[in-house]
Amino acid sequence: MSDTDLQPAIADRPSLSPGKRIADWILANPAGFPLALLALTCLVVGAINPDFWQLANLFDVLRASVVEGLFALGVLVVLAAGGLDVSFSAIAALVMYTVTLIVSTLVPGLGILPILLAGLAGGALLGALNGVLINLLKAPALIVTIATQYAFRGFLLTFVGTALFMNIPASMTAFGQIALFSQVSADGLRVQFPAYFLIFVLAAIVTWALLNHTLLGRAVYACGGKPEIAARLGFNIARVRVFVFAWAGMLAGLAGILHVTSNRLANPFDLAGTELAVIAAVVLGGARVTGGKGTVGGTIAGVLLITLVDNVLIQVGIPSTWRTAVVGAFILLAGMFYAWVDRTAVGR
Amino acid sequence: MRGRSLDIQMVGLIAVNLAILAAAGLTVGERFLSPFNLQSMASQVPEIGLLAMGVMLAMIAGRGGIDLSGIALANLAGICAFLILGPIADSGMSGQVYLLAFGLLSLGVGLLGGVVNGLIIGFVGVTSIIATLGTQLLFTGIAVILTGGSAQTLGYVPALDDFANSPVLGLSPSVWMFLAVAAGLALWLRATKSGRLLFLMGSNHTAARFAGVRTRWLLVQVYMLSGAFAGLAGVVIAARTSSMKWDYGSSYVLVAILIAVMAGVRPEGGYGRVICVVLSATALQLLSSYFNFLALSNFVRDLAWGVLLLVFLAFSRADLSAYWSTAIRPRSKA
Amino acid sequence: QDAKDVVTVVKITGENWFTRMEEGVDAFDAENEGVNARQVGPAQADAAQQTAIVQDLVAQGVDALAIVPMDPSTLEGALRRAKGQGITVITHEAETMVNTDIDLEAFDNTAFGEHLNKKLVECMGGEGKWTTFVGSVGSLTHMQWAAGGIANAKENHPGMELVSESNESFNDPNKAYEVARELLRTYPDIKGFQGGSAIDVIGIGRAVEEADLQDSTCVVGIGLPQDSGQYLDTGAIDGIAFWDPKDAGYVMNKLAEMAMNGEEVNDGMDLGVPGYESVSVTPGAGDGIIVRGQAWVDVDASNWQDFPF
Amino acid sequence: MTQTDTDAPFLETRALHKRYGGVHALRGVDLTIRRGRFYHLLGENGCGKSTLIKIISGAQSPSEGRVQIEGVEQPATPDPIAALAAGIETVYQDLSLLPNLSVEENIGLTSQLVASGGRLAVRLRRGEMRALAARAAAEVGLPSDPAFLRTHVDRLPIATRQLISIARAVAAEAGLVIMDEPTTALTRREIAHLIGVIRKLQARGTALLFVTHKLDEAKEIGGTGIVMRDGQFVAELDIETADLAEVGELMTNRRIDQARYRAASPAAAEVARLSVDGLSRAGSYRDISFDLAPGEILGITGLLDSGRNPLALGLAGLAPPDAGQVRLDGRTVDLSDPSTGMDRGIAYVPEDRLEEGLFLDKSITDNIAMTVFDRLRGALGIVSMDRARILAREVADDLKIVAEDVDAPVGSLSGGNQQRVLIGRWLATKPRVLILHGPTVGVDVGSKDTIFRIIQRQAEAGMGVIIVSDDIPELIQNCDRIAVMRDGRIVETFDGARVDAGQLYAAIGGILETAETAP
Ligand SMILES: Nc1ncnc2c1ncn2[C@@H]1O[C@H](COP(=O)(O)OP(=O)(O)OP(=O)(O)O)[C@@H](O)[C@H]1O
Ligand SMILES: Nc1ncnc2c1ncn2[C@@H]1O[C@H](COP(=O)(O)OP(=O)(O)OP(=O)(O)O)[C@@H](O)[C@H]1O
Ligand SMILES: [Mg+2]
Ligand SMILES: [Mg+2]
Repeated sequence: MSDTDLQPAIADRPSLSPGKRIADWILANPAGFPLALLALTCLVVGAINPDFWQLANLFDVLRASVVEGLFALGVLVVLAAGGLDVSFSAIAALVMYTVTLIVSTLVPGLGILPILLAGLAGGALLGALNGVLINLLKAPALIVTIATQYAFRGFLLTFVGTALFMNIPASMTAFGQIALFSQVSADGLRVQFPAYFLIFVLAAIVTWALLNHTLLGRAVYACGGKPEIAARLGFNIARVRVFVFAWAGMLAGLAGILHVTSNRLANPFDLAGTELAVIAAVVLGGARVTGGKGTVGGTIAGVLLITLVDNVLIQVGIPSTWRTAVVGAFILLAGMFYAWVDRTAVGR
Repeated sequence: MRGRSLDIQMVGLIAVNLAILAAAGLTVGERFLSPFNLQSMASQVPEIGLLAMGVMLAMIAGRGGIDLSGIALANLAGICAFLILGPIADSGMSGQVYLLAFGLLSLGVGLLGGVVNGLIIGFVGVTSIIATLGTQLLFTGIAVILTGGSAQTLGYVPALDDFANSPVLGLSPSVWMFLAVAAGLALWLRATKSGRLLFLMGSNHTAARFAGVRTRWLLVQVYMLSGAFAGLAGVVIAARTSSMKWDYGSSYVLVAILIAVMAGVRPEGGYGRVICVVLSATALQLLSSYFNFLALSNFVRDLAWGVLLLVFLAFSRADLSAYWSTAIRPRSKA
Repeated sequence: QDAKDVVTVVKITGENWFTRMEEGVDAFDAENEGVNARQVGPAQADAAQQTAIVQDLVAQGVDALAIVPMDPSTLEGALRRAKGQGITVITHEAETMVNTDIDLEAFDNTAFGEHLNKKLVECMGGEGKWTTFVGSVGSLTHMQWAAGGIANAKENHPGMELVSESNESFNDPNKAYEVARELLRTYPDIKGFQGGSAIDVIGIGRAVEEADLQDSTCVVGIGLPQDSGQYLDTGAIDGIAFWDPKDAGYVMNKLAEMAMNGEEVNDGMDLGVPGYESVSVTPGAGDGIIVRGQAWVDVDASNWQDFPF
Repeated sequence: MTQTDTDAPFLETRALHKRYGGVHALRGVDLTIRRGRFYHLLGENGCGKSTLIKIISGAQSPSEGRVQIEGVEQPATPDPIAALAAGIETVYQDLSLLPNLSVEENIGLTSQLVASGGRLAVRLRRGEMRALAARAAAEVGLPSDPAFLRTHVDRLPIATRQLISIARAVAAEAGLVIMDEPTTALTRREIAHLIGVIRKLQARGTALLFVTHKLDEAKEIGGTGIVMRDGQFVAELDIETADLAEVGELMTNRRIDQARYRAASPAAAEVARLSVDGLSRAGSYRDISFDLAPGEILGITGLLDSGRNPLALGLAGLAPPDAGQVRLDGRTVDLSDPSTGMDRGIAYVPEDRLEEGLFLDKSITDNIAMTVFDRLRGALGIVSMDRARILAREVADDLKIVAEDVDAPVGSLSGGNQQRVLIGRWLATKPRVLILHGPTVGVDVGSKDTIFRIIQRQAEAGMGVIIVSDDIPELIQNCDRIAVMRDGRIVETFDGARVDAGQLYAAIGGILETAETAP
């Protein structure tokens, strides 16, 4: 028996219809769809308003993607493992406000590194609590994280504080101001590319490496694909679950700290209500709420797309009142497109 | 069904309701139990109760079903009804006719939005959480575009205001309507073919399809009903606040889910009781009003809701395992 | 006789503005034996939650309500029932409210907008592109300030070119920042920003500072001194004006007490609080009256340190 | 693997018991496995074979008893890693593949997991995994090019998946490889190749434990046959010299030849009850034509990928055919949706009772009455649950379903009773054609008997019956005719009264022709 015997059975590619081929390609390249939409959006906007083509716009979109992007990376990992998290914004708010408050009242001179580490640790802890609760209650992650969202935010505003404050630690202000790149445009506008963007890049690389180059990463996908089989093959599902929520929490904590550094103020009401939009961005990037799918590249493309759409409406003269409807339409389109892909691709 | 008219969940919810009433009666005194306050609290239940019933239906249908678009659709429905009719002065209608027309229009928009959800979920096959997230933004967006973002003020329309606020036989008409809708829904679920098949579909979608259930149409029906409830909620909101705005009740998305889960609706599908949803909604209302009486901040209430939800989840798990071990043992080897 | 219950209901609990307002409420409470004054508010800036609180307070049978509505129209029904119950209703920042006994305005909103705009014009040297921010277009006072400003610029300063008016910040400094950046990008020669919501100037200031345009742009608006201080120092914000929420809270409660005691408020009356020494009284949208002070305070880099909030 | 004393058993189990709720699946099993030997676990559906395997491989823990590997007691809690580390590899009946991962990951992940002792926070050694996967794939006859190895498993056909699952076991160079019905989806050539692979493993000192229903295939491989019945071992014998009829008797505790249920013959009719003409579905089956007379029982069999399953689904309207037509009593049936066929009187009892058939947490009443709610409606379209209960009670009595309370959840019934509830649901619709897909999978002997009698009674009453099954004895016992499918076509049709099992196996193509020579 030779290899050729089985080839036709695996997939008779030449005879595929164009639809099937597109669907196949999308499945193999999850970032393809959001990237294509991204390119299309840029071209359309650029055609309407040639001013769109400037470095500053790129910087703006990238900068505005940092917090949402960190959230999205966490959501991706949770979705890949077959869960769902809507508590990350509450975790971020709780961590950023508490850490900033404690540091600025007790050790205002603290450097940025310990502050970032505190954010990571605090977030991871709260995230792990989500995971433990989900294991313990055997309840859907969505429901449990709705509950913890209420609990975290309620705790923050009841026991920690409600006041916005501007006198954040100097190291945080300074860190938010560091520019990787600074340029004065022809119009005399200084354009800065903030250094904290590198932290997002780093987080993306680490998440990518984790998902693709550790056993844990494979366990995450295994868990999202067929948890009972993964368990039978020796993956510790409960531990994977705690891990993914801890990871999402950790990235949320980090996002919170960066949010404060870049805004130069700590507001406990910030970030609330961003949950569903972040999930939408991750889904736009090719992850499925049914679990087991999704890539870092796709997720970043999804976040960039949503941020871009959010940011360019003014430039093409669409009234800002249209923003919500446009984003909603994008999400519906993406949902329908992926439903079609899943139905059409070979071997389903 | 026999044996389940009084289940643990229901007993628990009744107990919680009574406990809050008792605690409030003891600590803040008679004012809490005065007819006026009871009536006032009752009049706050319908809008969120209707939305929670929509969420419950989506959850019963199984496969992680959920409806996130409820409040967005309710606001859109009210806004559309108002924009079509115009202020009462311009419409030249009598109060009652205006109320009826407003109600029908709002209901119609709700139904339409629900059908859109149903088609996207049932026929295009988009996961309900993504589909209703998309339509939530879309409905909200349309409402913003239609109104330019500003509130639409109805002004004082006595018929509409009475609908939400003037007690008839102890409760305002909107509460009676809510109870009637709840009873109708309970009847639909328990005693009609579609309703009973819905529970079966939620329990095992594949088996339902294999047994010839038209699962797609059933899904359309579910989201259509949910949309209709949103439309009715739109009327109640308009009547209660004399105005409509695109972002009214932004907290309702999660509160509706909270109510459904506290009512023991199983998020994995196949189980849920209307009476429990009503009781769960009243429990949250009682707690919320009680906290307002105590002048506790709303943050404490949020914290309490979150913890309460976790407690209910823990409670339902414990209850379930107990059910299995006691239900099986006595009967084996009869 | 029992002390009278007066409850102040604010848009959202915990924000600095309303925390400052609570100081006024507490001060009034401390000074007046016959009144039990306290402040409550929803956890989220959500009209539905505010309505629920008001409804519960009405049912509870408090003696007077002093309300800063999220969205005045949403509260009409609940407040009409409050009045039906014999509850005294005072509102703030809600000139169009029908079901209120007294609406308190710190000043004439159009005049305040004009005032802000005058500062802006002065800073800009009377010409250049400028724009307005509002918390949301549904926010009545913000729109009035913008309108007052626009009217001033149109009538008196032909060199002022208004672009992309009424940008919404949704009371989020970060959103204000993003919108401001985008405006700087779209209109590189924009010179002036008039803020509406109290946090608008913070976001705009940050955008201006990052673009290194502190010296060539002008940012004025409503804001709180401590929040805006660091940007006032760098010149990213050129000036703010505000009315002290503490005084407003105090005066609302005072008006409530007067109304409950059947005392009348007359044109030119002195309410004993700075800025409200000679209030104007005009008929309101319903049966009630509108009471206005001249309570705005101008703050810039030189004096922001004088304010503790 | 170190070559230890070959006489010391590699694996021993002592007095294993397993209970699932009220089901006593294993009742004291003592198993001994030595290196380099072949074992065949033989027994009827539901006798506990898979359960035993799951316990040995650490996927489940026994209710009582213990498992020792090379003298070492295995942990009492389920611990797949410990079993894998001890050298036990399992190819499960459901293949245990992770659909959203690639071929190389499915083959190579577990060995890295074992190497790390279950710790997850370690680097994935991709190169190593790829090399291992390529080697193992080549060994079982799969392509080993990177493009194939990177394909996600859910996009491959079932036969390929089965080989991947076997490749995983081969890759591990285990002390014991367990294969639970490993050849159901394979063609004869693939099986021949597989047997070659197995012999190589044996030469390395690996023991193999097969679970199979194909006695002839077991005979061809050789080794020790272990016969199970009702959760117990009833005999151990040398499979090569064993008499297959005797083995069958041991398995079922009955003489097989007395068991033909079919006594009546179909009624003569002008118009066929069901007439299938040129039915095709791309990639599944082609050009299927047959007539079914009223009262006739037609069997359809074939290998897993022969097209029998899609055909069954196609007739039920669950996977609509692309071409051809089906007439019921002379009128064309629309098969685009299950409900349309159902309305015309086609009933389909699915193969997978738990996934596709029953609503386990719902009452017996709901499970039975759901197809006929229309008939139970009274005023205002209200469904009368009292009438539903009466109906359920009648069906339960008629089909001898042991249930005191028709309001009890179906999940509380034993497998045989559950299957009868499912059949009862469809009989309640009074269908003209009843399609039974694997009607007795996982059903014990007593229940089988009851179900066969029900089937015969329906046929005698004039219903057309189609049984789609891979259980050869069941077909011979019940059918007038048996159609055999291969590569999507009906290749041969036998007379049920005359055919013997050997002929059928040969036609199916699942075993080697030489097996025919068995007595
Ligand atoms: N998870 C479970 N819960 C309840 N009962 C179970 C479970 N798994 C197996 N059983 C029951 O245990 C018995 C033995 O099942 P097992 O799967 O071991 O049979 P088998 O011999 O492998 O059958 P087959 O030849 O059909 O694969 C059956 O009656 C089955 O219904
Ligand atoms: N999960 C369960 N809940 C309640 N009763 C159960 C459950 N599982 C099994 N039983 C009862 O335990 C008894 C023993 O189960 P078992 O599978 O051995 O049935 P059985 O007597 O062989 O029946 P059958 O011949 O129909 O398979 C059954 O009568 C069944 O009603
Ligand atoms: Mg088995
Ligand atoms: Mg049995």
